Amino acid sequence: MSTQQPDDTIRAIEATLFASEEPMSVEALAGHLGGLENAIVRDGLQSLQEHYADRGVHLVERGKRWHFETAPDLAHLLRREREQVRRLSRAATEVLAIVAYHEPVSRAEIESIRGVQTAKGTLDVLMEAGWIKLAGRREVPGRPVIYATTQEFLDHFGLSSRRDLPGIDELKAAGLLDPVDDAYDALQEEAEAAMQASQEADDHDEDEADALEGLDEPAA
Amino acid sequence: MSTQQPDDTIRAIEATLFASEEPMSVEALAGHLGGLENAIVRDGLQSLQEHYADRGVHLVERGKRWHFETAPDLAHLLRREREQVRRLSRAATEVLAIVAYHEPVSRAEIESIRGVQTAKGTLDVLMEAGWIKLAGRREVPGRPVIYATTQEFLDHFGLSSRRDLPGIDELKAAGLLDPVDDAYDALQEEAEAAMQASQEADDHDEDEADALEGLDEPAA
Amino acid sequence: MNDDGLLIDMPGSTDDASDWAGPAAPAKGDDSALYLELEGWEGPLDLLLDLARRQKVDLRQISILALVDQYLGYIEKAEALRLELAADYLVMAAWLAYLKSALLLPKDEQEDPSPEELALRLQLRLQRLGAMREAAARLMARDRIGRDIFLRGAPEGLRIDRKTQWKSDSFALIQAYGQVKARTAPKIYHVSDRPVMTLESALDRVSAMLGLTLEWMEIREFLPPHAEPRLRKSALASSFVAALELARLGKAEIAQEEIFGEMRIRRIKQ
Repeated sequence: MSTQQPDDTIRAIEATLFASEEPMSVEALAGHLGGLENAIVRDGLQSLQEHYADRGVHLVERGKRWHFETAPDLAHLLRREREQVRRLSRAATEVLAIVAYHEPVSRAEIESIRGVQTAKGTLDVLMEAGWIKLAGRREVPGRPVIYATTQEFLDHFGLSSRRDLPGIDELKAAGLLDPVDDAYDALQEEAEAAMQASQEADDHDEDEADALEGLDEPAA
Repeated sequence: MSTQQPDDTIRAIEATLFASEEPMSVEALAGHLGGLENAIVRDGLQSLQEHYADRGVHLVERGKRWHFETAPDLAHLLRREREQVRRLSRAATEVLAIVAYHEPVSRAEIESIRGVQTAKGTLDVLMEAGWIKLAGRREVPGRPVIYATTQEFLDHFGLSSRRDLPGIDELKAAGLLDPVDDAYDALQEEAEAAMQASQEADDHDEDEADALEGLDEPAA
Repeated sequence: MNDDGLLIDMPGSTDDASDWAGPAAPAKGDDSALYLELEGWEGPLDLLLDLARRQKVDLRQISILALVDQYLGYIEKAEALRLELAADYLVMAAWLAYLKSALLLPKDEQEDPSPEELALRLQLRLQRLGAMREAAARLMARDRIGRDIFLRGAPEGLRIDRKTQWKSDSFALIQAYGQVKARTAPKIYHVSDRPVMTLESALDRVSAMLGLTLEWMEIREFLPPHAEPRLRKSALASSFVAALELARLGKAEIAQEEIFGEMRIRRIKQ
């Protein structure tokens, strides 16, 4: 690791590679820096590479071209995931339940069981959650795709198999088949969820705008 | 210049700022790095800034946001043939300076300083460049819109904050950022005070000099 | 600058190779150059400022009278060249001509605001504009991003993927299914049989009973004697309708003394 002050050649190579939009060869660097000798550029690159070896950014050579890149052990910083726990909406829960009880099942079948139209997004959410998957196509006219539950679904809901799901009679005994006038509620909920999703996207934008605003203020 | 091996926080800040497409605030960095404390991020930035101080790339703070950029003394090497900075008309540069030094400022105020009407296009050009923005309305009759400079303005001109504007302290001290009316009143008061002082010193010679007269004449 | 500061020579005559050709000193007598320069100036205050700077002195010490002279000279010259002057220029010229005359007149003949005040204000304005113009130049001369300073050419970019972790439980699942079932199950309505007296049988019964006597009979007397209450209700309704039908056919008459009172029926003798 070089600790002494870098000389001007090194600084110039450093700045050039930093600002370049593409990796640069020794020759291109030499040319850019007013016709330096290749050997000098090579020495400079060598010393820069050593300097950056234990930093958060590395100087690397790929196919004779040099560029800076994030240290491999920090690559995870480039792509962060922010997890957010959300409760499944009632509409999505209904669809999931129908898939679980009737699988494999097509969207049209789900709709006919639910008695209401099902937003495309609802199935997407369930796929994203990893609880349902495509299970081929039904060999009927139109060959609709059919859905089935996954192992993850069983894990999440603590079921060892689909047979663990209570049957209709048990549901009745538990009073779960008592009519509830909730088709409207479910639809309402679906609409609300959609609205919320779009609001969240907006909020995100606003946050950013706010951040900008705050930063922009002159320290008068 | 720090010579010892950078710790993981510093490496992470370094990598994040290198990779970021935009300058980042301490808060944004802390958030990105999984909720580090701001103070720790600030320390890390400080130490990185020192480390890079004599390198070809510098770490700088602009309006509370940080980014890496090439060292100014290397400009002659890096300056690109195709000029990327659009040339502003003289009128536009003056308007920009007036907004920067007087912000927030209305169009009428800009015009009263320049003594000429400002074409609508001039403000548009500056807004399009991202250097000025609407900053609300002045709560006076007519509620004129007022303009202020942006974060990008600070970035582009390499200013840490508006206090960094060249010569702003001197201009302020000299009253050159005050409206003409205020300056005139101040001068008048000064002149009266001077007259009073000279009257006291020389009390049998009253009614002599019009203090204002002196102001228009060159101090020979 | 000469002694009293109000009578200054045109600085153009000093030929001090100024950094730019001011309008008061048209470049080497080239008339067309004047016109081109005119385009570069946007208005009177601007032009005055340039004139002021050409005196190469501190604006605070500049002679407004000299400045006015130069400006008026410029306007005159421009007119001689038949240049079209913006109204701005002419308004300023008129104002400055007034200011000049005021500055030359003895003080006691003057009104408010005094020419000194006007001159001072003009000076203050010029100073402020000059300061801003200088500030603009300093700003533009800074190391600017994209010209002197460069950001990273190919930043990898930071991306934050928002991932939603969905949560639910088996009770919610089962309950949801139950509700779907409950909501969509075909509904069957059971209508249980109940004893009724049809209109036909009531008609037969009422006509038969009326045939026995010519006396008034209360409608309840036509009902089957030991009927259960529900059949009785039905019989009452049917018997009433039967009575109305018989009345319509002219076979019986109906009487009721008061609302909700006893209803009586009697055969009409034919």
